[in-house]
Amino acid sequence: GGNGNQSNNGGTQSSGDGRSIESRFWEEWPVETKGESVNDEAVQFEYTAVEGQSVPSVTTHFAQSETPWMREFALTVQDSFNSVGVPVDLVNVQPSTRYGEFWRADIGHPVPVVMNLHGPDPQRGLDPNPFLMRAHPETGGNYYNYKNDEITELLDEQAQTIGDQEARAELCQEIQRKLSEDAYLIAANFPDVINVANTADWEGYVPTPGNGTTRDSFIWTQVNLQPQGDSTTWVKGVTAGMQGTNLPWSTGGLEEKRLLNVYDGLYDASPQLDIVSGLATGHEVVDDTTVEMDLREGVTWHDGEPFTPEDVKFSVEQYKQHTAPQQGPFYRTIESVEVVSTTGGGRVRFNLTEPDASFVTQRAVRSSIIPKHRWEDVDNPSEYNPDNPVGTGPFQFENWSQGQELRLSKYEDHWLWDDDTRRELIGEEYFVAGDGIDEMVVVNVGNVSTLIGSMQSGDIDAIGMTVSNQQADRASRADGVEKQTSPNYVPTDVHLNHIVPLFRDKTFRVALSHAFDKQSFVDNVLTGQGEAIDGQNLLTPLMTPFHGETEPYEYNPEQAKTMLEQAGYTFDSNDMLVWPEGDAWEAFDERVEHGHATRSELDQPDFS
Amino acid sequence: MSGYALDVETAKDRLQEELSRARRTLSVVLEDTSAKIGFAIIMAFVFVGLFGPYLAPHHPIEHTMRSGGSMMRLESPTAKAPMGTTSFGKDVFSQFLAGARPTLIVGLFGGIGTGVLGFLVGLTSGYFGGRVDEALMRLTDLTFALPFLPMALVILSFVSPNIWLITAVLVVFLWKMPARVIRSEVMTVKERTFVKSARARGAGHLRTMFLHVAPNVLGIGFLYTAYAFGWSIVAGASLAFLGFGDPTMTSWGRMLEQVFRAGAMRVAWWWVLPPAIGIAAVTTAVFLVGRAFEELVNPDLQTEQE
Amino acid sequence: MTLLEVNNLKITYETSEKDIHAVNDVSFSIGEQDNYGLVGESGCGKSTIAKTILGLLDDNGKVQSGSVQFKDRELVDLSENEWQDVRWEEISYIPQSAMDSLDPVMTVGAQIRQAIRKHKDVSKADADERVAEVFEIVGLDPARTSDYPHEFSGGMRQRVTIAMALALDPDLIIADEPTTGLDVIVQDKIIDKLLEIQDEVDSSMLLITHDVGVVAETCDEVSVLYGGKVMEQGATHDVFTNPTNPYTMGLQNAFPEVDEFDEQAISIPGSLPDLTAEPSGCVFRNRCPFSTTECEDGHPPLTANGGQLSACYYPEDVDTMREAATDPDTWGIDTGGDDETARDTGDVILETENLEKWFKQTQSLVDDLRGAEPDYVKAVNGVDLTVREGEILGVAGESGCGKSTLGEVIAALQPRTGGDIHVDGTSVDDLLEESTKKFRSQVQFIFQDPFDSLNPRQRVKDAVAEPLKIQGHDKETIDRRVRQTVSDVGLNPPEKYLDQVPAQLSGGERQRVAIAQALVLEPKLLICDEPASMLDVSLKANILNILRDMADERDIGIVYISHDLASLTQIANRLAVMYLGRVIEIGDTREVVKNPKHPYAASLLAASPKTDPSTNRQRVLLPGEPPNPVNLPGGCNFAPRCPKASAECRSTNPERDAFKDGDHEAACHFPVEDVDSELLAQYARERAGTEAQTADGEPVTESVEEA
Amino acid sequence: MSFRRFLIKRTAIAAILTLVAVSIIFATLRFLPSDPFSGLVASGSLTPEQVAELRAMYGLDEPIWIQYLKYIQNLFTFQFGLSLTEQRPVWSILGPALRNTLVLLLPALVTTAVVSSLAGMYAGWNRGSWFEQTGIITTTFFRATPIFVTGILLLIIFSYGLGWFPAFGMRSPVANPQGVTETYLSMDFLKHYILPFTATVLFYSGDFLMLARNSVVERKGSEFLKLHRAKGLSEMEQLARAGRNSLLPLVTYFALRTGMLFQGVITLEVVFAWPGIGRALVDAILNQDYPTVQAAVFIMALAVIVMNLAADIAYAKLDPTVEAGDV
Ligand SMILES: Nc1ncnc2c1ncn2[C@@H]1O[C@H](COP(=O)(O)OP(=O)(O)OP(=O)(O)O)[C@@H](O)[C@H]1O
Ligand SMILES: Nc1ncnc2c1ncn2[C@@H]1O[C@H](COP(=O)(O)OP(=O)(O)OP(=O)(O)O)[C@@H](O)[C@H]1O
Ligand SMILES: [Mg+2]
Ligand SMILES: [Mg+2]
Repeated sequence: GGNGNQSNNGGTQSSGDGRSIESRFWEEWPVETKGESVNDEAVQFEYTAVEGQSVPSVTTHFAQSETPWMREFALTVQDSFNSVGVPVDLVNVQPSTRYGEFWRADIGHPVPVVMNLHGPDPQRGLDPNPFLMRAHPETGGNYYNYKNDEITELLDEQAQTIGDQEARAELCQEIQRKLSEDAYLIAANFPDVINVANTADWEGYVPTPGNGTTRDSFIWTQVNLQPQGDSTTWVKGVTAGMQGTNLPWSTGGLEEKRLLNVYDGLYDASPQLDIVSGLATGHEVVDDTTVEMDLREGVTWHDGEPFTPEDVKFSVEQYKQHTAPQQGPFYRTIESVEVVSTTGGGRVRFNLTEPDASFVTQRAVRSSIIPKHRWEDVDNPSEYNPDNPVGTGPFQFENWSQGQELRLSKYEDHWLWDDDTRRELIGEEYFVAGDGIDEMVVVNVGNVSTLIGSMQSGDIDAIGMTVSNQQADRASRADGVEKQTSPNYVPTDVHLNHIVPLFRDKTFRVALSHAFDKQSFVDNVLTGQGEAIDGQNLLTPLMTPFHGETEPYEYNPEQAKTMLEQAGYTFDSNDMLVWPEGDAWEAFDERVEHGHATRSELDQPDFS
Repeated sequence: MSGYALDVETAKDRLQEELSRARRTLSVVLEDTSAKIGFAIIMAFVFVGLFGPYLAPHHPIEHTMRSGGSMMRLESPTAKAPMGTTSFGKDVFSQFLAGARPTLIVGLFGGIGTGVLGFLVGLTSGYFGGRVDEALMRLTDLTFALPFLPMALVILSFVSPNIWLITAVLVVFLWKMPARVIRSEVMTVKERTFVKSARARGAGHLRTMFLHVAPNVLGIGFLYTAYAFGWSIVAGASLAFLGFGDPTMTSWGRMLEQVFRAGAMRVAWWWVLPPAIGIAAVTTAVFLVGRAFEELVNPDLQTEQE
Repeated sequence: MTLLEVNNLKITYETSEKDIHAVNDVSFSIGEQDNYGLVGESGCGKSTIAKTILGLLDDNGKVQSGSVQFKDRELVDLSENEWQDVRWEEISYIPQSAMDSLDPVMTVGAQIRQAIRKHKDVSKADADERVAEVFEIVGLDPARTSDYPHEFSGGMRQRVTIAMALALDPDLIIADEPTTGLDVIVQDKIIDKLLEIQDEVDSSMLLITHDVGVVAETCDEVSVLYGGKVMEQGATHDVFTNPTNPYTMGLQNAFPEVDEFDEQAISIPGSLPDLTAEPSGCVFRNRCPFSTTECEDGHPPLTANGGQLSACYYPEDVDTMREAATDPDTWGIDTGGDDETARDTGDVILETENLEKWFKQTQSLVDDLRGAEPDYVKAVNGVDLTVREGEILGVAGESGCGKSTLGEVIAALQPRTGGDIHVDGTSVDDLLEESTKKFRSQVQFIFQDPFDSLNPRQRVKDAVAEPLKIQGHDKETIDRRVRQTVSDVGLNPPEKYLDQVPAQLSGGERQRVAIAQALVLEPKLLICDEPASMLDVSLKANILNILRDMADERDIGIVYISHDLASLTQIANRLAVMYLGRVIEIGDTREVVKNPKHPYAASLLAASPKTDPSTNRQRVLLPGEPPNPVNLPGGCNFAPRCPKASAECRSTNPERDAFKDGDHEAACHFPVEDVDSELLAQYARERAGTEAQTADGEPVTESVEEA
Repeated sequence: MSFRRFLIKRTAIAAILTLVAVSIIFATLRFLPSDPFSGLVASGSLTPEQVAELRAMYGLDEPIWIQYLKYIQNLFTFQFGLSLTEQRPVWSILGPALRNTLVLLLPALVTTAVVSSLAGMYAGWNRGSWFEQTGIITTTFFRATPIFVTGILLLIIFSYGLGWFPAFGMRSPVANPQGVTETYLSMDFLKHYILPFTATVLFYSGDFLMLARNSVVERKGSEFLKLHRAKGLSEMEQLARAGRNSLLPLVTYFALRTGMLFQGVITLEVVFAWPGIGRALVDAILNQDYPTVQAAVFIMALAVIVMNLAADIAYAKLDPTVEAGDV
């Protein structure tokens, strides 16, 4: 093991007639980021640039089952590569195995290009880190092997800029500009979140970005809904059921989302993607590695016991001790927790292992606090499935049958049932006053087709997942059913693996950016339900103040080809791209070696 | 073992004889009306399997049908798209034509592979008996015990599926069927006097096995190859339906998966029916012809013809 | 008074090609309490007639004309429902193969009870009582009514079917070849039973058989059928003492008797008539040595001749024909002119020494682990034999005594358990070690079933050439020798046969091809396992003659295995009789047959039926069945069934040469002097004594001891 | 005695087979490139160290052979371990799924075995009849067509087209039955039950029909039936006897089919969203939940092996002519 990145000078080897460059790690790479064998030998695929030869096809992974239009997206990617003369080998993979592959491979993506979707975790809409930090070489999520020292530095800096949100935002905006300018990946679009729900019987749907009105990631809709019809039970249909009732130690995603109706976190994200108070009502950054929080007063667990700071301390300690997968992001930078005071709601102090700017915005939002009095006797919390999970949340657990349904009922004592509090947290725009729903049922309905059927027949009140525009239109033909569209904060992106010589050439990346028709994809495939991204930026404009304006890359394949020719590439009779030769090759070699510089920065001539 | 080698002429003779036998058998089989219809369907299927991709008016996946610049989504059959379009504007007719080929490949090679492997195992096992038989039969028991679909799913989830791999996996799981039947048939044949007689005349095991025993179970072998053709199509389609088909190819099973996934089953009958009926028709056809053939080769069913 | 009257019956079978005229204008009648026989070769329509009387004709069979009157009621037009009443209550049936005529998953008692309760409204208990009754009548143990068919031996199953037939006291019992496929001793017992029953109950019986001997011994009246026609009809005695039809003569002569030594076997040349058209002339004319052009003019009518009716245009020539018919030459058989003295036998070609073949019985796992000695079926148990060049050694014995195993072990088709085999002075092991091929070229085997002994996919020439190909001969030699051999076995001209596939050949022809296959390598030793037993009488003789010729001309040593004693005595120089894996008597054929010394051999020989109805043979009512080969009693194997057995017999096993007279040896402490008094009379007495209670199967040693 | 010997031998073989089968399952699963935790690193929410801790918690860090031994050892006590994705004993996931599958398939199999066998016997008895021809062609169609295609066709006609039956699941979304009786004995359940039940019945009908028909045809020309007929038995009585004689292969086949039950209709469960073991297995495979996959496959293999054994025993017991040792 160990780091094996003794990058040999130049990276150009003479092989046979032409010189060639193979895929490899170009710099020292921090070992602990990936696995132990992150070195050039571990690179599992071959992608070699050979002087004067045709550019070979790039293997491109996509997972069709992620979303219905994924294959269409893959075809668009293929088109854009083809339009600059690069053949593409599209491979459809199983989404479940791919992550394991990335991680186990120790080399990030095991192929040159991978297409990706992201889940709508709330903190992805609150904090820039989940997306930006992926460009940092010490992040596990950096499977595109991007390493740009300038960026790394800025990233480190913003991460430690605690307390001064503006300063941090500015840093982040600069990072976005630089990344986009470097064309480090292709950020294609933010597809809208489309939901359907019954609006005749229910009023008060909250269109949260990324989550829409009915998905599981936020609780605003269900605490704001007011029955207009006979029933006070709101039924939401989904296609996948929860697997267990143990929130912190579950490994799927659904348990956490659905059970967050039962548990509260320290903070939450508002429909406007601001952080709002949850169990914590306020915080104070004592120093770089110390944060103190004031806890809400008068909160009780569903079994009637009072909520105390000890519960917070206990939760974090349990999570750390027993490695709770779902709470990993929360406790990751916490060194220890102290109870500072027990008066009022109480106050706790978090001692952090390192300065962490995202601690409140990212980590605390995804937290959930479990009752000490119920869990302290559990020997092995990772193998525990409470029959009756007790939290402090707005809903209390009623019943769950695996693969079938989850039934929750209103917990009257929760602060969100108070109209004023709710109005404050949700905002005037969406707030509807009233007693709210009595019961919420999440039923598992197998597949989309049947979901739509049950929606039309009135068996369910809402579909708890994104549907396609057409499906929404179809479903909303029924009386009282409406299509609801919300903006999104998770992008559709295309990862370019930076160990590939072709992608090490910034000129190529820029050219490719010009060859990708983002708008047409949104118009045609997404029927306009989405937003094409200006520049190569993963952060949505919704994410104020962190979002930074980035220069759009104009769609112009001809210009892209010209750029490539200027950089020394040529096109053969079939319009396929050919690696540079002679002097142009040396220039290419230099660009690859540098990785993030333009031709003009390197003083390279026009080879066309 | 000299005398085992067959000279070219005899081989040719034999081949010719077998061919004319096959032709005669076929004509007898085709006296059955349902077999005749089945045979016609199979021929049509083979034709589409061979030429379908060339006949398809559009690329089944990459071409997007548009009318007046906008994508033709989930449109019912029109002159432009005689079988309608998919939810992303692909031509169902082209997919249907192109989708026959993977189905044919899986069926054909799965069938032949299964038939040949099963035949050889059954022959060896039945002929030698004793320990060889015991070992081989335990092996078939084992493949019976290992559930086909789950195991195939597991395997295909770590090796990315391609059509040949799928075919191979099918063969690995299906050979047991013909093997068992052939074995029991061989056990009867090998007790027949002419086999003993061949041994008495000095024929070695290989000669006896392949010259005397094998030809007399060939009929059953073919029958099971035919059935395996059907099973392979079914199994291949099931895998594709569960999302483990060859992702680079449009097959009928995969078409069904996509309608199902797209949640369009309720509306897009034009998208569901062609692959569904295609699969049903071909497999049924294979089995109908197989049944008629079975009436001929299964000695137990001949009571009244005597 | 007539019970059944069949008039001008014509029956055809529809087939995909031409219709088969199976029965053409047959008439006969059966009186009350009569035993009526229908005899004739295979395919002559016997079963068809029987089935018609029961209304069980196959779906493609059709009664074209004629009538079947049963008790003055016309049966031909009955509906299926009406038939159900006639069947069994009035006419019952003993099927040909008791082996598979019983429902395998129903107890025998239940099957009989079912027949009773179907027709009579009686309680289950009453029915069971009747079942027990008929069981006793046929000599089965009533306690075994709740056993399944497979728990009975062939002979016992046949008795079950007889018991079933008796269950409702029918007026007529139709027995279709009730004894075919049974060992002679068992056959004798069954026939005895049938006759006894006939005496006791007042049913009539229609007995169908191809065995002239069986009819001759059992029936009062008989019809001889050929090609769906009655050839001769009349009192059995008349028909078989003075046959007036050439076919009857041929048929009778083709059935040799055990003590007709070395007579050239007679067979009727040619093959069965084509039944696809109604006969235009005498159906027998093609095979009849006396036929003239007149015989073409329609089938001759049945006319009275002597006491019987005969269908022949030449009733006046009966005497000359009868004379000529005993001479094989008449039937176109080349007698060659050699007589017994001309046959000199040469050097010893085969010698076995204490040959053993034991089959291990599966035993319990626990016993396996304990290392307990497993049980063995001693199929061949210490056999010493010698065969010389040009000599035919006959091996006789009842089913299961180890004949086939002996043959296969000698031919190295099965490994032996012990003992030695020398072929031409060399040990088989040495020969095999040297080369299997060479061994095969010296020792060849002919199997029982001619219909199955050829690969259906091989043409005659390929089949015969195969052994030569295996030996690696060149093409030309192969061609020449194949032709020669095919012609040698009487398939002339060879061209006619070379390209045929087995399906196109008759049974006799197939067996000849099989013989050619064996002979083409010019072996020194030939082992024949019942090569003719499945062939019709008229074909059997051909095969025997070919083998005899081969032995004489090519100096081949032959081991001829058969349970048909008559054919053995015709062909074999020496005869060995086996019982339970041992040779219990061996010697010159004539000696053994005339003067059997071992009680078992003597019983076996005495059990063959006689074709001459005037001889009054005493039946062999040998008690019991052969004991279970797994647990052989100590001492002489035959002792438990032997009326002469003493304590010594039961304790010490007699040596093969306990009796020795020159070549003639018998393994018996008390050699038989007079068969009738010492054995047959004893059997009968003992049977009479134990009849009432004794069931089948249980050896009745106690009573034997007293006697 | 010999029957006991036979039983011991068969059982021993079955046990060894099971062991080999589970070993193969174990080995195959270890080829999977990842486990559910890898995804957590990949998505950026956990550090590799945290994942390593998690893996250790589930014993995935131990040497393969130790994992193997533990796995085998646990199987002996029917402990399938803990699901990697669901934090509960695997059995509590598979148990209910298994019950749902059985509730669907067992009645369907029994129904089709009885009805189709009888129809098949009748068809065989009347060989060449209109009944036989149509019977064979229709059942061949349903036998040949993949069951999920049949399911889809049924859905299109009866659910989407005529709207008679619901298209998914085991009960209505809001139905909230308590207890076994309420779950399985309600109109609501029945409505959901009919289509998948019908698809299963149709699917299996072909095998039983052909088997029964062929056995009867085989028996029809037999001597013993001729004798039954000669005894004066009516057509139906004769057919009954022929049927009784054909029972053996049918019963054997029924046992074998029952053994294969769980693996046969995964696609059907997917189409109808039936919460059975097949679907549970597909989900577990997609989630790389080793213990659940192992257990589900083990149950399937065990079912086959046990039912094979049962078939052998039934064979030996039912057929009076078969000596147990011969089987
Ligand atoms: N179902 C049938 N269809 C066509 N031909 C038949 C059928 N049954 C019998 N035959 C033919 O009718 C003729 C007479 O047959 P039958 O069974 O009566 O002869 P058999 O004298 O009883 O012969 P065996 O001694 O062999 O029993 C034979 O040529 C036979 O091939
Ligand atoms: N392969 C075998 N395994 C076990 N026992 C056998 C085997 N072959 C023959 N036997 C037994 O050996 C004994 C002799 O059989 P064999 O076939 O030699 O008798 P056979 O005299 O030829 O009888 P048949 O006249 O009926 O042909 C019988 O009890 C038989 O059951
Ligand atoms: Mg007959
Ligand atoms: Mg024999």
